[in-house]
Amino acid sequence: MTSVEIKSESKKIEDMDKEWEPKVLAFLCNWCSYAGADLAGIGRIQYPPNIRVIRVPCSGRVNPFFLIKSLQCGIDGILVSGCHPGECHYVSGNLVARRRFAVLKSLMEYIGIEPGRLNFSWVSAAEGEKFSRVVSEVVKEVKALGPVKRLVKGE
Amino acid sequence: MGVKGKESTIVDPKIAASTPVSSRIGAVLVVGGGVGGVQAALDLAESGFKVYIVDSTSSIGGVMAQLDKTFPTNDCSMCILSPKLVECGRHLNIEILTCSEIEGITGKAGDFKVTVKQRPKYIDVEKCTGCSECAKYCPVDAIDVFNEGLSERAAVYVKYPQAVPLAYMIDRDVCIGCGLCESMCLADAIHYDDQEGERELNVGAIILAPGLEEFDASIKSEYGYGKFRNVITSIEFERILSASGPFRGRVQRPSDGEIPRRIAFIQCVGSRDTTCGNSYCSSVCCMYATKEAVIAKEHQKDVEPTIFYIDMRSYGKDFDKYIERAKEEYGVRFIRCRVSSVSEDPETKNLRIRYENEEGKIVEEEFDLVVLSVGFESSEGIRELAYRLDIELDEYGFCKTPIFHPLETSKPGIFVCGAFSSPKDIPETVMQASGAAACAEGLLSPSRGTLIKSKEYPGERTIRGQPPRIGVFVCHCGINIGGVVDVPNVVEYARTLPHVVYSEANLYTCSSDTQKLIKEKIEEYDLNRVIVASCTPRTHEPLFQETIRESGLNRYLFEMANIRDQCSWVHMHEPEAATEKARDLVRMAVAKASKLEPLERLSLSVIPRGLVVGGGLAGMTSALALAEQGFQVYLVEKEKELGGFLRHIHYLLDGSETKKHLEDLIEKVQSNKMIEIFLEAKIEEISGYVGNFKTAIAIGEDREKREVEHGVVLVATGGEEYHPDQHLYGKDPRVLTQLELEERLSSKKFSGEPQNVVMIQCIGSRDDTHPYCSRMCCSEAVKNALKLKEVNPKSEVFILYRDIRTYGIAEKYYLKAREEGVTFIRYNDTNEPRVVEQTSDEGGKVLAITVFDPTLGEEILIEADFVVLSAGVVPPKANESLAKMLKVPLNEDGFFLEAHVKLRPVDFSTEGVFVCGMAHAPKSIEESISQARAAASRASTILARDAIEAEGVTADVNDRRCNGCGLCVLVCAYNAIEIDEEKKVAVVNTALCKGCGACTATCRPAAIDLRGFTNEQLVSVINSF
Amino acid sequence: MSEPRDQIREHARRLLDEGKVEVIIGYEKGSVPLQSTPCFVRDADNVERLIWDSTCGPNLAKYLFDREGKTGIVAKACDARSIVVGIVENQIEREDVVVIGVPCEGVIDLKKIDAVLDGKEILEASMDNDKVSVKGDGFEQILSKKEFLCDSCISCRHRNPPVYDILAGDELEETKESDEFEEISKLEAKSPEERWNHFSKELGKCIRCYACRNVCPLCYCKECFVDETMPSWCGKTTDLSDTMTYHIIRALHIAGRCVDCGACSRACPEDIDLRALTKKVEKIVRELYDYEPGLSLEELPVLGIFEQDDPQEFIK
Amino acid sequence: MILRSSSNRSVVLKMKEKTIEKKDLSGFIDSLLEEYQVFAPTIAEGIPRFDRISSSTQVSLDSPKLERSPKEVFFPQCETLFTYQLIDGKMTMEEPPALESERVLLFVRPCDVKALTLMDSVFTSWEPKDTNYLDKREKTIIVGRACSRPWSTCFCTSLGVDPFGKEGMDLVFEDIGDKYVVEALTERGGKIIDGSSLFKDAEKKDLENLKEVSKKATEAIRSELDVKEIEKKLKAIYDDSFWGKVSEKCVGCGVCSYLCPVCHCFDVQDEGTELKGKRVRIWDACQYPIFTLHASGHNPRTSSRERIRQRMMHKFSYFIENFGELACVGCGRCIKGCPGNMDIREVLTGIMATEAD
Repeated sequence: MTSVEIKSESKKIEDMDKEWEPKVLAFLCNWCSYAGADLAGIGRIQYPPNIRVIRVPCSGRVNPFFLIKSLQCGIDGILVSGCHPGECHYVSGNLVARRRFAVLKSLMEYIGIEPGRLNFSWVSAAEGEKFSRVVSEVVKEVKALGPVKRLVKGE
Repeated sequence: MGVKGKESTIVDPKIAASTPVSSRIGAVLVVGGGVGGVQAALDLAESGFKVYIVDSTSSIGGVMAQLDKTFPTNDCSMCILSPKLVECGRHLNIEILTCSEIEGITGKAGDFKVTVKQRPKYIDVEKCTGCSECAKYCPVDAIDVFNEGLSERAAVYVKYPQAVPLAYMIDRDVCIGCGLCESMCLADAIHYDDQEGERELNVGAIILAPGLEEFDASIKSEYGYGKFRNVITSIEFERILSASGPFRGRVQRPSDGEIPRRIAFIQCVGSRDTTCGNSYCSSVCCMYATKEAVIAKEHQKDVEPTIFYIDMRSYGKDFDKYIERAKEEYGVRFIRCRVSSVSEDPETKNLRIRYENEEGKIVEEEFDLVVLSVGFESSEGIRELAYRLDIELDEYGFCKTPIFHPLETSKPGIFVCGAFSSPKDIPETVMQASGAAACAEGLLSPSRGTLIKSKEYPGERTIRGQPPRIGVFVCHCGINIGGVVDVPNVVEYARTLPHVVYSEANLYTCSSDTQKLIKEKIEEYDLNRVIVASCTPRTHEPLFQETIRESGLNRYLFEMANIRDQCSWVHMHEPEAATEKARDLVRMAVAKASKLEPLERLSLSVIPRGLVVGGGLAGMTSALALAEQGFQVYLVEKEKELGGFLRHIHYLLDGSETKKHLEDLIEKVQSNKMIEIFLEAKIEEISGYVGNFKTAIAIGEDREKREVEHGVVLVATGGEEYHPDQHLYGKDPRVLTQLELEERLSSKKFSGEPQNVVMIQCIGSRDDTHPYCSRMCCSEAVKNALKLKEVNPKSEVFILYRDIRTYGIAEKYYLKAREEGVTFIRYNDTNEPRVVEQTSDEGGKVLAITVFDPTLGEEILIEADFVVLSAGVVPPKANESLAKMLKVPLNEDGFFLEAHVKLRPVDFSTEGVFVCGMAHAPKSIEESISQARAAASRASTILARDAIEAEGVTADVNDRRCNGCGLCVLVCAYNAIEIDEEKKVAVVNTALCKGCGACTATCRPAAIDLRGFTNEQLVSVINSF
Repeated sequence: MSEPRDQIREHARRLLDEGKVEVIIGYEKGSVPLQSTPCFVRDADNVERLIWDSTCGPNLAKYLFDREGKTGIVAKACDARSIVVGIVENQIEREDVVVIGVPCEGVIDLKKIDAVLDGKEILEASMDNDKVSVKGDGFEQILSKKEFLCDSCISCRHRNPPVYDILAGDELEETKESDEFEEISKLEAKSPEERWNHFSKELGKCIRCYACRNVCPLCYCKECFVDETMPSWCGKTTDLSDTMTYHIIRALHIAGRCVDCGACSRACPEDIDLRALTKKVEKIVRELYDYEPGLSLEELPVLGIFEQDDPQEFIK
Repeated sequence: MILRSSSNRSVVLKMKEKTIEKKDLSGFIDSLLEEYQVFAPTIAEGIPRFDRISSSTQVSLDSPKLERSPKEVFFPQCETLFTYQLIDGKMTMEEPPALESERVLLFVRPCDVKALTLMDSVFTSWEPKDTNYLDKREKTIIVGRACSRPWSTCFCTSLGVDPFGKEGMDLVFEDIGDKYVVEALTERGGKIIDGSSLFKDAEKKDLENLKEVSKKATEAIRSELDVKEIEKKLKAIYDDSFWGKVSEKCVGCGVCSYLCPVCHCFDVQDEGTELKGKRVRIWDACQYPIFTLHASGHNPRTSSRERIRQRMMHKFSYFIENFGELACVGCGRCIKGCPGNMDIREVLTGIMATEAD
């Protein structure tokens, strides 16, 4: 075994003992929320490491399908974050997105997807603090829900 | 001369008297390679001039390269500077001469011959790869100057890891001549017999950006610097904080390497101090000390920082908010006092600070580490330079500049920027640098483009049909990433991912040696996609894109994984989870990269005209600066006359009048054929994009319509005086604003009796609704107080203030005011002065001001004939609609928000739009002029080109899938999509498309996709998580 | 006043005779009792094939999409609303269509009748205004039509076509007898888990034949997302996750567009309660944006526009 | 134990008829369950279909609707061909295992068994044989049931399918009222009733009853079509305007193909990522517009005209060319399933009535 293999092997063993940690995927708009996330970094504002970020130009770029696909892939929680209304770098991408997400969220909850799975926020480039707070909240909530089962595609 | 027409665009008589237009040299010499010099060089080179940078040290970067973080955003200094240094280093039209000094100069503006002496480096810069093998084997331990002597280096060394140029040199003072390095160097770069060289440069203009020196703290012997090991300077502490510093970012003290818990910062060391001759304020120390306190606290949770200060001079944009955060969130303790002495406990090496607190009590407190916030000062070297160039210095040894020409030295054709003309922070320096560039561009515009070479990229490799071959470069970022994330593990893991054929770790992936290395690996492994796992693409993507372009790869075949800002920095205490996350992020980047395709950038023609919004000082200055460069300008002013805020300023701090200057300026603008002025004009609509804007203007009372086309927009909408609603203003005629007072003073209405005047500072500033400092009111109050004293020395003037913020050389006038008997009484926000009307002892109605005097410890009552409110500056309401039309942001306070507060102070994220003057934030006349010229310089980098490239990230329609339903047309905020009624499909105007992707996510059959963020790429990333 | 059927035939004959249209799309008697089938009449002599009764379920608007030339179409209110959406979405040229609107009291749901017959096969059937009589091997039954209407017809709020060129039959009074969203509210009242189980069971029946999509006039995409590759939006097997994804996305795609014609439910060979989804998105859009599709040619697609103060309680 | 390949499946043994009381049927089924995987008509979520059962109580022989064809027992709607996974940079692939035990498929109508034999032609008469299909087919004992209750849409007899035909069955159950006449047609068929005390030798009266029932059922089929030499007719009218008219109401869904016991077109899809995933095959339908969409974007069958024609040509012309038989057994499922009530009988009548231009 190489050192890496040993490490990953011992990691697996550790994993079994560790409590379950949710996987959270975030779609962040480049201009506000991604910058806000960077700002949290610059400010060394700590938040749970469960989150992985996909950078998109605008929250308006986020196709509702991406969220459904994420659930299918077994991602426990999803966050979409964009600029506050009126602050969109692309004028109104976030406002178009807002309607789209409102319908999506209602429909998904109606079908039985737990409300905490799909999350939306407005985080500006100046809100590193808020970004970390939102992430912490989402992770906490998703953790309480437990691993995603509904809509997850089997092997 | 037969070129009269052209000549008329030249406005400066000094310049007009210089070399004939036809023989001006299209090259500029920049002296000093700090951030100012670098910015000036880049602006000039981008707008068509050959540039030489001369730096006395072995690489460019200056002081900023030594800093850990920058205020108020806490951006990593190196991280934001490094891309600019690299850009400079690789720019085809910038030549960097290191270890060089100016020897002499001949000629005149437009045609100088400058002799430059180059000290030997003993290593061939061209051959050196920066591999560091020589240093590894060098047996010598010498003091590392870059780390302020806190660590050691070899005799053969490079200034810092990201240095540009990244070439080693030998310090012959300590070199023992053993020859080890020569035998180790595979590049055969070492030449012990290197000789001093000389170059003669022929340039049309010179920009001086040598900066200033730090004050020698040992002069202030009462603080014990040089005697007590744990008394250090702020720049030393900066190195301590730096991840690439002597302690790798661990907060340690020099005496024993222990973590200092109690850290004291002593302000104004070598500033505001007549005892050492430096009566000026160094302008930046309050902010950097607070920043260092905050960063120290971030590095080490239990640190308790205390800042001993006189006045908190956080006058810049968003600075006060930073101070508040430092107090509230980080618990930084601020103590207002002057420290009288520091003594050392010989046992513990701890330090005792003795100071008089606000109540006048002597207090002693013990600290583990004392940081002296040293100011700037001139130096022998700077004086020497000034002598050689024959330029005048002021009483402090700073470059002398007229207030209305803050970028011009006493010698035509030689311009100045940065701290050399007075202490200033990075954004001010950057603004001045761009402004100085504009001055040079104006002088040399006929010769633009005569001496430059254009960059030839290798032909783009065709990768169509080739399977992805991905290279992954994982950055340690010193210890920024490597200290938390197990980088070797990530590198190993990357290798197991599909299509990854190469992966490696770098200490700094952004350094120029790594760029070279990336190019080598692209070649060696035939890579067709490159991933860098390091910091944020928002700052570093362009740098790496450029690198792969130089290897013949389309720049869009690049992807970043942000494992620092969004991983190691925010999961500092969970190294395992952070490593796991870094692996995931790399895997996701690989998933995206394997689907990346080359993208084309549309070439857009440029209309070589500018639109300047606002006819105040900044607007007129920038309009002139553009006109000087030969660009036509439309100047739009909402009032019936030009002049703006400056019409209400009648004299300056030094007492000189402004009227003549303003009249001159207006005259120049009005007579300039390149400038078309629209008065009483309102902008109704702005459409288009960089290089091709179209603006509808309604002019005059009749709202006459005019449509103009232009390539850039300069926002110079200015500021307005806050209209107070407190302290009886508007109710009692004796309550005035400073501008109203100034009006009366200048129209001689105050000539008679001595008056009792009370000035109250921070009216409409630093309060809940205006949580920012208006920056100018303190100087304004001092100026008017002096004037009152001048009119009648018997007048009693009281200035009730919170912090006196006469930064820079304005401090001189504050001192003068004190000397002339102006009384300064400090109040704080919990104890604001109260103004009431009451009957005086004589029976008349007087204004009575009650204020708590902290030195007396009691409330005092002042009777006044006049109360003058130092009303702040507020942004014009119209900023909102203009911002919407231009699609640029405003900050919380309603001022325009620039692209980056440190390094892009006049740019917006939206290309082709720039900001200057008080539209950006409250500022002084000099600052407005500098920034206005800066905006012109930045604009000229666009206007000087025939064409610019549009973004590659744009929407793309698949006709086969498109139903032509028009939903995309509806959601597009830029009117970039139309339906082709013939074919019944959507058509995207790539020039208008901003690449937001709203259409893409709206399209049901996914017929419209966003290049660079395609559905396939994003789904692939989701799938890979 | 003559019967709507006769009026339809008369208008059809005239339109064809006068050359106003090339074809009339209407209904004719189907090959199975109580089923009608779409009928394309090009020759005025054939207008007698056209019928109008409670078996005229299929949404004929489907046939207007992607059709060239002047077309006359028999349209119930829901069909007419689909046509309106088609015009708004640039799929149908208003001037190419002559809408013969027919006020409609609802069409019967054959599945409901089959259910009460318990396996007995109808071999013959006839209808009058309120009754349906069915005959088969050894049985004859008379049923009350009202009880066997499609669910979408029971909750119908728009019985008169909002847009038409010719109206065949008299306008009907609109009714609001029952709660349009009653079934949806019942589901909403359940726990997320119960709802999840309900939809898993219902959508789990799907055999991915796409009859629901293909009969829907608003599913006019040249290439449906489900058929697309690069990326593949959703797996094409009957895997529950993929099947649900297909139905969720389809519901999102018709959000703010669906006029509740019921065609998808009727077409489904597995009797999936598709309206539980389509009616829900209708309700969401109604509640959030106070919008009903297909009522006016001036409307804009509700999910392509926005208001500054749109509801956003769900956004942190 | 499997001794024979499908090619000698048609060898019909003549054995003595037996009978079983209807009340004993469940006992028989339960005994089968002890040894075999048993598939039988059952009702799942309101839809009658062939499905694996675990108890005789699940069997539904008198469902109110015509059950789905049993083709999915051999040719499932979705079938994994292999899975793959990238582990530490290495790719591994795995095929699903073959069936471990023998299966019994109960009570298949003669038309559906006929349809199975037609699918055999497609999947097993050419090399390479379709191993996924073959494995299931070889390991399944087919128990037929004579069709004594035809539906109004049935037209099997017009296509030469006998509601009491036994071709392709291993064993057949024929309903004569309170009991079934049971006839083993192959050794395998005999094997599953051998030794069961529930089966008695058939009496003469039973066989007479059977004749009567059979005659009645055949007469009950109302639809009569003449499709003589249809393959020639189709060739002649290939370009006729008939296709434009007949196809006009087709909306292009897959109901007819999915319900058809003979339709066997499939699509192969890869699911997953570059790290792991699987290759599956799923039913496809020739009426889908994208059925023939090429990767280039070209589509040779752009409208329902070409697609309906293809469907008819395939079933009534090309299949005869390839295998000498029609690819339709007249079950009528497509007629009832079509949302536009497109009736294949009418299409066939139309074809036969069209004179070539």
